[in-house]
Amino acid sequence: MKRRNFLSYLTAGLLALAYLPASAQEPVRIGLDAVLTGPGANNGERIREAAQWAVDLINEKGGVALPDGSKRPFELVVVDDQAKPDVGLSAIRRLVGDKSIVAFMGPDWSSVTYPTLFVGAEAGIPQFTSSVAQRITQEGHKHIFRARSTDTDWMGALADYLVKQEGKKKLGVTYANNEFGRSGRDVFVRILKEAHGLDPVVELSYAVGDKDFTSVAGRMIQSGVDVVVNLGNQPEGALLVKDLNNLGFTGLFAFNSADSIFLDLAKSNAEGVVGPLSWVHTKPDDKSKAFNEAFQKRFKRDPIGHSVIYFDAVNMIVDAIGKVGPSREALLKYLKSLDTWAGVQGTYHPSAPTGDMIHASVVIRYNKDLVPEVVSVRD
Amino acid sequence: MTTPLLHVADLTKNFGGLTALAGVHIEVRSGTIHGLIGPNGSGKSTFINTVTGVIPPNSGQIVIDGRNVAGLRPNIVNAAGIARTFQNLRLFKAMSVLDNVLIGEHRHMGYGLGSALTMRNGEAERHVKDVAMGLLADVGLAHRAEAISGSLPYGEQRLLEIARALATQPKLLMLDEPLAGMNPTEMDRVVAILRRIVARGVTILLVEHAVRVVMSVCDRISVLNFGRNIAEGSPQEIQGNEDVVVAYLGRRRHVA
Amino acid sequence: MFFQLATSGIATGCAYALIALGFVMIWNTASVVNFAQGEFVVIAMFVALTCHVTLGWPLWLVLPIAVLIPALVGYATERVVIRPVIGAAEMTVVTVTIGLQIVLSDAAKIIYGGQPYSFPPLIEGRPLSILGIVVPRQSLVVIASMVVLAVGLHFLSQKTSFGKRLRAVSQDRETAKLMGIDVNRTIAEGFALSAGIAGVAGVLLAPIIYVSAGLGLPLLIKSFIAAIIGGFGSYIGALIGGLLIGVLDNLVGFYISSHYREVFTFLVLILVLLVRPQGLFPHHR
Amino acid sequence: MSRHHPFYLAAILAAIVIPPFLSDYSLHLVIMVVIFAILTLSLNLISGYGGLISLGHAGFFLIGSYTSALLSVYQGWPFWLSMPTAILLTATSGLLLGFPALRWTGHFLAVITIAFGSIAQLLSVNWVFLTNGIDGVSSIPRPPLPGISLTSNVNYYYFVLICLAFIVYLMMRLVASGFGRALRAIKDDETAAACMGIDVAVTKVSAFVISAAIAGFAGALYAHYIRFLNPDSFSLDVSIRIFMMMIIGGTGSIAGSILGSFVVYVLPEVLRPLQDYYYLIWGVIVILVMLFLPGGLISLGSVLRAKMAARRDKLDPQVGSTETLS
Repeated sequence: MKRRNFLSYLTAGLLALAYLPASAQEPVRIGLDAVLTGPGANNGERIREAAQWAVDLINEKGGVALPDGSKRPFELVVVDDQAKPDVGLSAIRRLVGDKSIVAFMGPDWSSVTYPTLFVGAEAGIPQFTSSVAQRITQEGHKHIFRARSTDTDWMGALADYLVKQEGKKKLGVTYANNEFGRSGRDVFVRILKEAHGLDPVVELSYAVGDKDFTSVAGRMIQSGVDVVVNLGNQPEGALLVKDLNNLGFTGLFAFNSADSIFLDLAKSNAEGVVGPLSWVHTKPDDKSKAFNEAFQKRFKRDPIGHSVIYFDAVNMIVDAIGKVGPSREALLKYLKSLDTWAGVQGTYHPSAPTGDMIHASVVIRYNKDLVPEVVSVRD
Repeated sequence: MTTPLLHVADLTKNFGGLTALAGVHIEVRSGTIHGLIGPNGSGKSTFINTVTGVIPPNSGQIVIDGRNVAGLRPNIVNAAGIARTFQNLRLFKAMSVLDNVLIGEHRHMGYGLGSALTMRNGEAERHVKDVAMGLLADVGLAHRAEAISGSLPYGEQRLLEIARALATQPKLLMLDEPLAGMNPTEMDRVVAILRRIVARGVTILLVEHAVRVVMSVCDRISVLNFGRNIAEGSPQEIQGNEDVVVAYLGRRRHVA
Repeated sequence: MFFQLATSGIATGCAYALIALGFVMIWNTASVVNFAQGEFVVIAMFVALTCHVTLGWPLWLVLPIAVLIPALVGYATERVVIRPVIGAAEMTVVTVTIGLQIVLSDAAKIIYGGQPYSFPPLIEGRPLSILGIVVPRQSLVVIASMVVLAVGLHFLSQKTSFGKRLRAVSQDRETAKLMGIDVNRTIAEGFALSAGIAGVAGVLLAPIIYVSAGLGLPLLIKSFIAAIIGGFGSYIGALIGGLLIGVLDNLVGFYISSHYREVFTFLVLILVLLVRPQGLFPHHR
Repeated sequence: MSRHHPFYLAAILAAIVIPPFLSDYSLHLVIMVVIFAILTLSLNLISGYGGLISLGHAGFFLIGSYTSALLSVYQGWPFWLSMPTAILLTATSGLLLGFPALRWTGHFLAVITIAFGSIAQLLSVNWVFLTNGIDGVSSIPRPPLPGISLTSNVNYYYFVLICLAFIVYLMMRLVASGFGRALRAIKDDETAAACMGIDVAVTKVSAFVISAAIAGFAGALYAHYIRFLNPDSFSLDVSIRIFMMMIIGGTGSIAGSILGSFVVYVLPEVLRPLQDYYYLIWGVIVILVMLFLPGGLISLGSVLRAKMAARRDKLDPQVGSTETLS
């Protein structure tokens, strides 16, 4: 008796793995991979809630409309990559392995997106990412769509604003020692040189998770810069601007993720902070206003850039399914031929060969009552 | 007489202010059973721990077979030919009886790490196991070879410690109160084993409280008190020695 | 600039010191290395956040609660999870506390999400400038409370019966049992006290940095190192070790490079263990 | 011995027969399980048999992966040259941890190994000139094998399975040899072991060197499988995961380490439908196993047998330690 149950017990375990993603054919499903556990999970929840909200709105209208006019329920399959390449690989393989998933979104962290690109490419499944690293769209993958503007778009706007409108000459650059911080710094320094012939007076990097920024702030003040351009994530940015103010820094603080998470952390220190973003909820155009109100009503707080990225991505997929039906090849072919698609964030160009389909960006400045005013817009 | 197998000269050890050993000297002749007795706290265990290198001495010489091993690590002292048992039993409780003895033979394994990996140690392992079984048979534990050493009754654990110490093929075997907590029949069994060991050419230093047994078994006896030698000689000389009696029984009061 | 770095380093250092103190207390009484000590800090932070920010209760009410709840969690931890494995092999005990760390940190994430929250300073107002050094008011609060707590704990352990029981158990559990001390209850109370101290550290630290579910493990490792540098087992050592780590972190960040801050903390640990393994303040019970 | 226990034969059979039928996703899982099994076996040598806690084995894993990756990507070395070099280099780094292990045990050694693992990871981030820092190392080639292309995952699975089999054989030989016995004696009572002639220093240091070498080997296998490395995959929680695999499986048991790797790596995936709660439940499982089954899952068999025997004979259960099978 004992031998049989052990054998069956183990084989069943392994076989269950093979047929894990068995699923009813009925609903139309799309996938989402985000960071839900471990450090770096701060954007993860915001991404999932926005994507799920978009899916719920579609289901409220009866589900996904197919070309033949019928409607099928819409389902979002969420997986967690914990911001680690090997976990990301198994998460994305899980999505791509499930034949009922016609398209998927994510990852957000470039360090997970880059090594797992080949999985989506081999399966020919449309993949929408919010990662910023340049190389993601430089290696000729045909299935990737970047649903947000990247450093190149933002840094141009920021450099022009700081040098032209604010007339600043002595800039100091600080950046987080991760992919996001590193690529932001490389692009900003390059564009500052090309567009304005300037070099940063001093450059400093800090580790993700650092808690005390007195030393970084001290070095910046000592070098006499009148603008500190910080490239990194919200927690470290908030702590840095607080220490700069505490130590009596009177210059301008520019930051490339000055969204509502940053605002909630920095509170009064956010006043006067300037920052490029792919999108901000106070963007004056009607679509942004409508989205902002609906989001406020639903979640009782401001949406961040990631909210609109994934909201637009879900709706773009739904529109495409409406035209060519829920099949990976058809969707990919259709999207690659679609020149423009108007989203909340701006006008997307899915047919862009590299996959960089949107360049809309804004530069904001937090006024006295900590509302991000839009000081320059690019589409 | 031949030069002594073990020659310990002015061995001192103090823990902070407390002097445990103050210039102890002992000579053990090879092929004999040398007794070491003394009241509680006289420094007997410290003596064994310093000689075997478990505790480094402050000063002094420990010469075994012409080689001074004072202050060296226990495994080097063991390699020089000194093996020991422990007052409060330090067997490898999680390992089998046989494995405990095999550990003793570690230095005489006859094969290194390399050959262990390439299957060439099979023959050496068999030989080592036979020797171990032989030693277990000598102390009457052969039938317990596969048992976990922690599960053996107290008396048998004592015997296992002796077998394990012998497995290191020592010249000198130091026994730290091997008879403690034993009934007379068990004592006689151990004494018989000790005699067989000496007959096979292994010298024994017996640290023991059971003075009656020490007197009957040992060829020479040294007596320690408060970390100093107070007497050395044959059992008869020791019995008559005034200082020894005082150390044990206290001064004789002259009743007026 | 040196003093500026040192003073702000002391503020964070105090928090490491308090966590290290609680850590060492558990080691002394129950010889358990508690990997979940950092999570008690996080619990206090979130309790304070909910009561003060969301519910808007006044500080004088929120602070005691924010210290009491981790203490209760500490007591419950000992009763449910630690007591059964007290005598077991060290590896089993370490694994149980690692499991506890996973449970507590993930529970916090499920309830409060992954993103960081800010916590208003305990005392409003611009930072003071003393002798040219800018000292945020919160740092003064932290330093003051640590001094008060250190003195209070010293008083508690020397004078009160609970303190004596705690010391007896930490010196020798078996003999304490023979002397009629309810060892299990004392250890549970020791856990509660050390979790409470971690709670105080949490409440003090929240305004300086931020509140987030993922803070537990990084804080633990820093205070583990602080405890060892100070001389594992000695309370004063834990306090000084914590301050040292806080100040060192800043100085290295400024004078050498902010890349190698963390590497230096680890190198200091290894240096101390090589040169003075018993730590700066050899352990005296 | 119980090694011929039907459970083992079933497991070996399943490991050989089933994988070709698995989906890409499950195949990735089992390949990672095998790689982590080798890692856990390396940790088991020093913690399971030697009683020395190490929470820094991700450091060795990192050194092995990066050495082999950097040599093959930037120097063009073939796998059969870069892998042995990776093993050699990691083995020497094992010396770094071997010597502190002489002086400290228990939680002291735990924190030193945490420091070692963290320094290794921090250096892999900061030494951009060597490791390309955060951007990592990409397009690491699969090992060339005459006649068989290892680019297909199924073939690579069998390749790592054979490597695991070799390591298991190696471990069995080590444990059964005098060296293995000496290690276990040191764990039981270091002073007694020394008095019995065991050179404790040499044994401990060589245990660390061998353990590091095997971990380096697993690192090379991982690098050439996943073909992209960056410092994030060698963080402290990876070291904790390896430690968990050994403990949950059963310390001091070869089968335990392999079973532990399977359970610890696959369980979060199986629990995935629980969405947010899977990590919390995983923590609870760890605590429960430790409270009720300190000998790990592998001792489930002997613990149940002991209970049944006790109930059947109505006697006090025979006092035997739950010493695991091998």
